[in-house]
Amino acid sequence: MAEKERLSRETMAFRVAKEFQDGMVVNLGIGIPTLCVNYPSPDKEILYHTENGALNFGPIATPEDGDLDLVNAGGQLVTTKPGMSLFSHDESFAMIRGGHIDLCVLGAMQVSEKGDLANWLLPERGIGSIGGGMDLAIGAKRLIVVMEHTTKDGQPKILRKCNYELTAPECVDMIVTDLAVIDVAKEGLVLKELAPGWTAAEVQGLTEPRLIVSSDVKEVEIM
Amino acid sequence: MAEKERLSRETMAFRVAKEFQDGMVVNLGIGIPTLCVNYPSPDKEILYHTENGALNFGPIATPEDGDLDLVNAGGQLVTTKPGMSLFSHDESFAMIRGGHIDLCVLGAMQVSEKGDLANWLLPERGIGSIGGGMDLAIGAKRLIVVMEHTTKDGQPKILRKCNYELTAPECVDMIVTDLAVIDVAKEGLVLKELAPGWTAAEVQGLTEPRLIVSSDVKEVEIM
Amino acid sequence: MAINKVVASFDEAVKDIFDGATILIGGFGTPGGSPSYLIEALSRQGAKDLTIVGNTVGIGKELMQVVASFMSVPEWWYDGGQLAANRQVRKGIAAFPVSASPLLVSPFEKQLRAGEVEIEIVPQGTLAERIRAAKAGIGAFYCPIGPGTMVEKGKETKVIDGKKHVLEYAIKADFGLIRAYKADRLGNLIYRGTSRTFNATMAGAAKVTIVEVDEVVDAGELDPERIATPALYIDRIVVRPDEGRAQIKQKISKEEQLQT
Amino acid sequence: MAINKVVASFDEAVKDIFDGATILIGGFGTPGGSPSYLIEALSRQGAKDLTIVGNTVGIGKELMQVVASFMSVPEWWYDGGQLAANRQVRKGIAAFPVSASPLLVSPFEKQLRAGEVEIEIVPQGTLAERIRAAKAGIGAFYCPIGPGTMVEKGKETKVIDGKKHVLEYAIKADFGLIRAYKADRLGNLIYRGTSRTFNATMAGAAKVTIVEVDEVVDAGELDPERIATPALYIDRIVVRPDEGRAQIKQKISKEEQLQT
Repeated sequence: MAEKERLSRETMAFRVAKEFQDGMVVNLGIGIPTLCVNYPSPDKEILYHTENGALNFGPIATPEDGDLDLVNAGGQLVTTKPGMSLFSHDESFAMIRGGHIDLCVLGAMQVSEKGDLANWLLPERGIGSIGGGMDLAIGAKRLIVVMEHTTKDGQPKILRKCNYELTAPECVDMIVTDLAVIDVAKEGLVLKELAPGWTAAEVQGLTEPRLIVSSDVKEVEIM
Repeated sequence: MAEKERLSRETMAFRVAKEFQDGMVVNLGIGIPTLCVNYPSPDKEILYHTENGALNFGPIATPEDGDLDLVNAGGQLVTTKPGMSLFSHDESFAMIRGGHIDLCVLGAMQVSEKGDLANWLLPERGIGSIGGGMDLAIGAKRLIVVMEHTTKDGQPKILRKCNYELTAPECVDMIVTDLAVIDVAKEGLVLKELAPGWTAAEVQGLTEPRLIVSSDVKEVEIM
Repeated sequence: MAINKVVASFDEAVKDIFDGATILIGGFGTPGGSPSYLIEALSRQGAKDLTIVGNTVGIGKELMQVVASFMSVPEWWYDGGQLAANRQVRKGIAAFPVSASPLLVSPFEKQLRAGEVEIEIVPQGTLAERIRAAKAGIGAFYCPIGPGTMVEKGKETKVIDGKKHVLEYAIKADFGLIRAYKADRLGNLIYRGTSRTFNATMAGAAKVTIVEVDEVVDAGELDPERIATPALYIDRIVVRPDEGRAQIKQKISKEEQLQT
Repeated sequence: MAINKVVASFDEAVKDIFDGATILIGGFGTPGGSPSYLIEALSRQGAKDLTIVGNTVGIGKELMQVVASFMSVPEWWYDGGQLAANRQVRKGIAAFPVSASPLLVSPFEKQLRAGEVEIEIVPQGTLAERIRAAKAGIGAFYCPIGPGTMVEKGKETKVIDGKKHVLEYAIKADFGLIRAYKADRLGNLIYRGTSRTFNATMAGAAKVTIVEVDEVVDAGELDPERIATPALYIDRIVVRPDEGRAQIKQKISKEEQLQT
């Protein structure tokens, strides 16, 4: 049986960006989250926050017009935008910790059925970089995780209990993978959307905890 | 016997200002301390700090050129100065609490022989305003108190123990009064200077704790 | 939809302030930094049993006439004393609850003597830091100010690096009323001179922050390096009427060094 | 005597840094905010057994050649990795001690694996706040970041408003090496863009703060409303050589919107 197609990184970012509401302050982690910036519908005004000290900055800069003094948290050169502001690191994390970020999108190594997040320490390396992930996971009003549904070896990344060091317990609100969209609810993990061609049973087979299939489960919209 | 002359408020301020060293950051409390700004020798550059959020502001404004948006902690309109900076209240008290103010001059109701300071609550009123006095008393690297030596009734204000509510314990480094200059030292209160015409015995008579008379006690210089 | 936090009137800006709310009131106790029009609107609105938090609790219009002898008192100046005079205040949290002179007795002090209101006196820097803590998501902090004084009473203490510290908690408020110079529609703010004071500290520290400004400018007109309060801290913006602005504009032209 | 904090050379600026000192190093881990020339001078100076505190501990010149494939890497860029490569570091306190890819192994990570250096990993916001606490005279604070993770281990905790908080202490350092855009002789600083980052947070947080700037301007040339670091936080100022400035100046002319 040929491997069925999974969602591309771009489609995952497109799906996540549907959650962005007009006027929201959004912080995007490194990796797939960064791609989300390309997809909110143009009638929405989003204020992007980067933890190294800028709010409402513009798109990634071209190599010619980049400025070493204007980068995002991934070190990419970005551009200015009218209504941008700049601030120190303590102020930036006062914003995060103080609940002033509406939505944060992060990558993950593992997510548990309770919404525990592990995204910084590979046990085999023995050391990792926490960065600002802990602060964002706790501080943002809503946290969406975007990641591949399984590891490279095909093992589930959505687990009953994370066995990697936690970034934060019970912090994830929604999981978008290359196979499904899952809400982390009080009653458990609710399967809301499926990648085209995939069944709930197939996704359940690649997920350790039991998924509650939503009565109105639908297909993920492809770009 | 006619009452002997006491030092004027101006002379007290003049004496205090001799303690200002070139390059110092100085915060002046309301009352006599404010007058000190007029007397440091012109070869010294002093950076004045006001707790309501300015550093290195200029002299008191004339009524014509005053600006409601530029006041000192006493609510007086002040002027700008090249190299001035402006900041929020939390930043201003981060400076004070964090030990970035070299010298503070405050008025006092009572000072104890250990350097305890009481300057905010009159027991008969039952309520007072702490203001920024506690922060300055603890936070400034050096604290000079300037006050009349006795109350209006002729009672000592330098006491073995303050009986008013404390601003802070063991915080005063030097006391300048209208009769004397006194160091608060490990070994006790050291009488360093006397108002012209006054003897150590006379000043001791108006001071509750024992004064140690400095071997080189001299006369306070009059302007 | 473009974000636009500007609301049409002061009355609209404060209409959902409820009885029993805790309100941060910006400024220092002088007219420059006072959110005067917001305070006046709140006194019209009439919410009761308020806890007001600020450097002072205000002296009110009557005492302002007295202090006018030594301090500039423009007609448009209102402070928290207006709310006390209007019997809307249940409690004050302040560094300067009463004037320096026992002869100047504010409405709040009268009510305090009559046992009708409560006061919590907080050292000024600790007050600023407790407000910042709420903004910054810090639950509490060990502060070196207060040991050996009545401020320490009933509080946890800890010796850190040989120095006694007092545990102080964040002050969490429902609304913040602040004053700034210019805003853009997103809520970015700049202040003017020492009127930054508690206003910048309080911006974002309450659940809802409402700012009174002289002018709303286009997004991009404020220097991003100079913005003292980034947009995400601000919920509502109201523009002061012209008379207030005119007076300040006149001052600006006189005072070139204080760059605008 | 007019105050003048400008010192003649980078070597002079760092000459009293002693063995075993704790050093704050500004920036984010990118060239823009890095106090490169100060770091280079400290590596020449040779002080040993240093504890370095910053967002990263640095990757060093060799790895910079590798990251040059996806990140702009100017010749003048030095980071704390230079000190590790030079075996001057005993301990790091950082949020990003190692690169995201296990294939990019810095001198510090090599020494860590060999048990030659220590690391304390701190969440980025907690790191910034612990540094600010030292600047602001706060002994310790209850922080909501870390409960239920290894960050909590061995620390006091307290439930505040139903949420568990971890007690975090101020990081007290001997020297701070930071990077700014312009200074005046008094030590007032402005930064440029996101290069403000940890630099403004660290300014004044150590016993001695040394800043590397592009330019020293006359007192009064910096807008008092825009000064991000007031003069009293700064002890020494050194001006970068022209090559660094030239590169940035070229960028400025291209990027009008980022006002200078």
